[in-house]
Amino acid sequence: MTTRELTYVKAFNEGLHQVMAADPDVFLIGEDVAGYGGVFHMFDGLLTEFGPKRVKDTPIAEQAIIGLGVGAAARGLRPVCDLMFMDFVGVAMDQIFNQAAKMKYMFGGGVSVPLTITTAGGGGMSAAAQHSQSLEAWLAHIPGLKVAMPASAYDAKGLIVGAIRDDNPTIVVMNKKMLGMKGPVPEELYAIPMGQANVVREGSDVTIVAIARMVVEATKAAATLEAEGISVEIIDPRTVQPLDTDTIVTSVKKTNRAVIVHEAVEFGGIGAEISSQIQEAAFDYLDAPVARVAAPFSPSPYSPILENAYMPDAARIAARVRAVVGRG
Amino acid sequence: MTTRELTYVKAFNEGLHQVMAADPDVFLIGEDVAGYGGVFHMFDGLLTEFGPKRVKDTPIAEQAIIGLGVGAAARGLRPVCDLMFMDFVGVAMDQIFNQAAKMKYMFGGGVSVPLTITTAGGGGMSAAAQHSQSLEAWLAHIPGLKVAMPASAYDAKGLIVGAIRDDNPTIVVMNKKMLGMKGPVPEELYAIPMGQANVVREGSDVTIVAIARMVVEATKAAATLEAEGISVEIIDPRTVQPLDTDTIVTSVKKTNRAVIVHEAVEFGGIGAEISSQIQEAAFDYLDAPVARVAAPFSPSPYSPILENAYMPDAARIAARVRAVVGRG
Amino acid sequence: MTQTTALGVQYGPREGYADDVTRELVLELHRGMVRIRLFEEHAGKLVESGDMPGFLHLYVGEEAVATGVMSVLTDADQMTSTHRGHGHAIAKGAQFRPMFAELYGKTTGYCKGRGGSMHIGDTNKGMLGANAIVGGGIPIAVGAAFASQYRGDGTVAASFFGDGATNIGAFHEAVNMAAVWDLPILFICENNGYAEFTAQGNHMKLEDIAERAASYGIPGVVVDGMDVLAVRAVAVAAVERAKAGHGPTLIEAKTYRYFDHQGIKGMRIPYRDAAEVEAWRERDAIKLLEVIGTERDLVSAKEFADIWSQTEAEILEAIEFARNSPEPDPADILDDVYTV
Amino acid sequence: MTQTTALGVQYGPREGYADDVTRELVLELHRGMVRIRLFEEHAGKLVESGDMPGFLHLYVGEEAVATGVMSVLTDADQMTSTHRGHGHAIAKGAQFRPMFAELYGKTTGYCKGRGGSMHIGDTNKGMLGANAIVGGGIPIAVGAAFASQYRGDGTVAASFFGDGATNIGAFHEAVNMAAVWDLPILFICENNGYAEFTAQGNHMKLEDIAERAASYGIPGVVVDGMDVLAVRAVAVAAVERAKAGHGPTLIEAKTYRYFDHQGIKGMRIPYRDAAEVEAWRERDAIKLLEVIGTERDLVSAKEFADIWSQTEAEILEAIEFARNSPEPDPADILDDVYTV
Ligand SMILES: Cc1ncc(C[n+]2csc(CCOP(=O)(O)OP(=O)(O)O)c2C)c(N)n1
Ligand SMILES: Cc1ncc(C[n+]2csc(CCOP(=O)(O)OP(=O)(O)O)c2C)c(N)n1
Ligand SMILES: [Mg+2]
Ligand SMILES: [Mg+2]
Repeated sequence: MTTRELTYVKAFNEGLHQVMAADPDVFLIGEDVAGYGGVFHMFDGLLTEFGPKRVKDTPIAEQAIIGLGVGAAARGLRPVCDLMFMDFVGVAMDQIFNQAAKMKYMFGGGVSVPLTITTAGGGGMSAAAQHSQSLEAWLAHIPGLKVAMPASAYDAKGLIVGAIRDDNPTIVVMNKKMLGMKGPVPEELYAIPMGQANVVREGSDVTIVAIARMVVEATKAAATLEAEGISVEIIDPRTVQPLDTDTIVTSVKKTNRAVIVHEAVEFGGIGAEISSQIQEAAFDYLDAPVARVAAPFSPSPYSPILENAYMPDAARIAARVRAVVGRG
Repeated sequence: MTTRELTYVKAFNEGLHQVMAADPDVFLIGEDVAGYGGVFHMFDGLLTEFGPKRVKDTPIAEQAIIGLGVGAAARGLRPVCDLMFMDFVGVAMDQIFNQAAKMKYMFGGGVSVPLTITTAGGGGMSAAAQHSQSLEAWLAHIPGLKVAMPASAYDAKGLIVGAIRDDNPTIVVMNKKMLGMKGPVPEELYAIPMGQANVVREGSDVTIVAIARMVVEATKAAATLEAEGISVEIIDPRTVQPLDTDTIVTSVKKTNRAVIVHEAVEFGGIGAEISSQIQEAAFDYLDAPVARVAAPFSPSPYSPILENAYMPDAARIAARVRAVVGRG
Repeated sequence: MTQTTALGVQYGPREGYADDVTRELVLELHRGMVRIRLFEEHAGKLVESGDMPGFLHLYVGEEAVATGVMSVLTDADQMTSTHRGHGHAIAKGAQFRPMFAELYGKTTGYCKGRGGSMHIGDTNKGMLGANAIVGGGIPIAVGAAFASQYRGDGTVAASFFGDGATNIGAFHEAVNMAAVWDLPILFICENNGYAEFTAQGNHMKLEDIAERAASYGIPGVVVDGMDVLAVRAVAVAAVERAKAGHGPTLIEAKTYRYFDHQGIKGMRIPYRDAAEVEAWRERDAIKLLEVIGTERDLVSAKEFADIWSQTEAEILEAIEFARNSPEPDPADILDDVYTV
Repeated sequence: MTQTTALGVQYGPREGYADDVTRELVLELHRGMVRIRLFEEHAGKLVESGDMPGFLHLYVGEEAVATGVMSVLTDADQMTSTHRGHGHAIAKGAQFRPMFAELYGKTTGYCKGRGGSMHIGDTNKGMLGANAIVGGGIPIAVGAAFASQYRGDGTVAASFFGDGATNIGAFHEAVNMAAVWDLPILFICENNGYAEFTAQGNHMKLEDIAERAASYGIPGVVVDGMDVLAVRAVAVAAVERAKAGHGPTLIEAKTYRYFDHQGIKGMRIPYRDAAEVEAWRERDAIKLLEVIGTERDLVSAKEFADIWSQTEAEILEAIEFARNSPEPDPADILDDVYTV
């Protein structure tokens, strides 16, 4: 495999190009995904390469966008339906959770819905309360759906391909602030299957389970902590549904301490589920309570100063890890 | 106070009658809430008593129903907007989480949104995957919103009154299977404020935190367990947002064991948040991992046999408590 | 002999009307409608007697709509339905045994007991299912039509929904998208005058919902939903248009449900006049077709009667089958959530 | 002298046109439009230079719509806006200082720095805010109109949205509900021909969005959105109708945004012709009003020029105010989430 550095968004884009080239049943619809290539460049070049039959701009109609994907998927195509901002799940939620996710089950298994939804989540751009959210906890609570959250260029490519090839409805949440981040990406087509966590970094004193861009912040924190003599293991679940509990629990049984980090508000976030599963499965191994680092219980603020205080970062993560380790 | 036995739905209905009589700014809209009194009798008699200006049937248009409530509430009225089945939150989600819940914050506090949303959740009626859900975990994850889940006739009245009088957007989730259950209800108007848990039953060996109808099942389980010598304390949070963590943690610090029970699927349910908070706040007091009893990770089945196996009940709760206590 | 009903609608064979109707067509449409009528009446009674679980939204009175439209579709054409879905399923080719078995929640049911009345469907017959969310099926049908266009396989899609459903956002979004892309789809509004217990006049300001088609730049057609031949005729034209690549048609069929919104007589508040119900029953679609068939000497009264009795017998047999079918095993509760 | 533009639209004073226009009105409308124009141009530059954070959707080119409609509303009348909300806010009476302060994210801003461009609003002036969800504000405005009717206080509501927004479900549901209840509301579609980068012809099959009014049984009106007097005239009629209890009006104002969807020149792919932009700029609403004002001898060129320069000065002062205002304190981060 030839590997070179690509940005997160380019890697995603390349995965989409390759999987569309390989499978004529894959098509893409969404607002401004064709002529404009998506407001985040996620879909650059696809219209040119695959033409207007397979790459289509839609009206602003998210219920119809997702619903169209459900119907086309039930007929055996592999639609990719873009939702632009994750904050827009609210206008399409019924089609996501009552239709896409439940169709197979309600029909007693008689149909599969190999639909992929793409979207962009996360904060850090002063985009305020309706354009900065991380709502993965909602999606992970929906039986029938899978939820991928790439945290590197490598994963952005592998997870979009894995999602499209998965026979279930899957949502891939790209992180807006990571779009330009570079990382090594093989040229060839490859898929990362849903449900396989990534051990980003090995360590022995504490396990950090970090979601999406928080993997980057956790990695920074780990470097600082290493200098202080604290050895951090970082697990990126990659998909929050299914969740690779085994990998997480194995790690915590080794380190005896866990800190979970995500951008979403803490209350009811995916960290709560991960924390619960850790203490259910590794109670006797824990030297300290499982800790969470996440946003406070408020909408996302516009002011950069407030937003900086709102979003978890390396410093907050490191501080929490110190507290957890100090306790052990 | 004169107290008599009323059904859960009658108690709710009486609360609505009284609060509407007391406050001319309260009005009610929803599908078939006027002429028909709501498909669950929740709104019986309101049209007759308050007339068509204050009690209105709407088109099938949940986004408009909630949105109308947001706008009217921002102008100082106290709308009650009915969503019929909790499963329909998906079609109105944007108005709930991006508009109602965030408006005050986004405008820097300049406006209050004293909107009340009523709905009916829960299973047990063979109503299948799109009419049986418990989605409180989604709602509790929304900063700006409050979420009440009455588990008795007394609370049904007190919480609808408390919700309407609360100056924030609040959703009151009635449980469909409890509609006909009776309990003592004072004749007078009273309000239960959001965020005050109810210690349903005191005990010393284990704390069960039960949501909505699971309070009834937990109470049955507690009776069985008492005969076996296990003393159960039951906490009903009443509102899952805000969550009365203090009352829960105080109880667990006393009993040293906790089991959380809800109807929703376990993964990402509100039980995860409660479990996390307990172990964060009472780690050193726990003699066993905090346990959860909830639905498996699938949509709600239609077949009564499958649905019985799907929903937590007294027997499953008792079995889990025995396991937790046996461990301590 | 032509009669005029209380509602002022011509009833009976009309001059120059459906001149090309054949004996075979009359028999097929009649059997189709009778199958729905009797299925629904039995199902309704079984739920009301407590023999069967669930909620049932019965289609009795509206049989001509599903039957007329579906008579021009093939198994490869896809269809989405509503909470009131049994009639659509039967018209699309669903069989009595797995239908009843599903309502009984048995493993032999179309959804293995997982779906029930509100999710019933036979994917092999091109049914993307009943749907318990008002408007929920409409975008899905658009997706099926998209697949037809994408594959160029000459199939079409049809989506059924009520008058009430045309007020919900999903309807608007889906019809507009199908129109923009000229998708091969029929949008069939079954206007029975009520959304649950709310009369049309209280949920919209229009008389003819077909007028909404103008918002999407597509044709809208009003048809007498009690006249299966008329319904069939508009469906034929709409399918032709769809196959020719000219896009969707919005068909409004004026019809009526004889029973309550849910069940046969769950009506606890009189939200419509008995006289109104009677007037519609007088225009019964099955009776009308029998008049046409006999007056034109295409089908004898005896033959019609035989269809009723044969269908009745089939149904009783299917109910027995369903009753005797095995219950699902709770051990399999997590099956069918994901494709693995 | 009457000219005809490249688009074939009469430009300049017309026979029998707006005969009753007064000097005061021209001055008011002119100042209103200039306030928006200059605010937007400055704000756009401040963001593009990196001095100010956030995304800005600028209203330049569309000033006549907000200004014309708002000129007939009072502070008690409520309004909802869109992602492109500065113009609506200013037209409704918002002041430059707290506007700029909000864009700078300062405590002196309308939202104390919590909302920013996409949520800006002054609740004291009857603004229920900008809204970053397409269509999100429309049902909310219906709620405000409901409150007007409920209280019988003689106020009305207005909701602004784009051509693209009329394809989303919330639009459909909200307009239908307002129609059914005869609520006192103006629905104003600012048809600038594009939803982001998608031309109208690719997102709907209609030319005139006002036709969608027929789906709800309400009047639909097309108006030249570059002519503030014409906009004002249709708004006057719609407000009269609303106050008389006759319900909503759908107004489609044909207009154009001079800048990119977001920012001034973020356009990375040419989705529209330079000639198209030029043709619309030739019909500029502010220039048109200046022609009318001077040719009728109502306002002198000097007076118009003074409005520009006074406004410019006000804006520079407001920017300074905003820059020097205090940043929010992260310690207060949980404030304003709940009313306690
Ligand atoms: C989104 C949503 N809202 C409300 C309901 C409850 N509901 C079920 S059927 C119905 C009425 C539907 O009316 P119509 O579309 O005219 O169909 P009909 O029942 O008359 O066949 C309603 C309101 C629902 N199932 N889904
Ligand atoms: C529900 C939703 N979908 C998509 C978007 C992204 N978006 C923001 S503005 C816009 C285009 C809006 O077009 P139009 O309504 O014509 O308004 P204009 O920008 O032309 O003023 C889109 C798609 C959004 N904010 N909300
Ligand atoms: Mg109906
Ligand atoms: Mg536009």
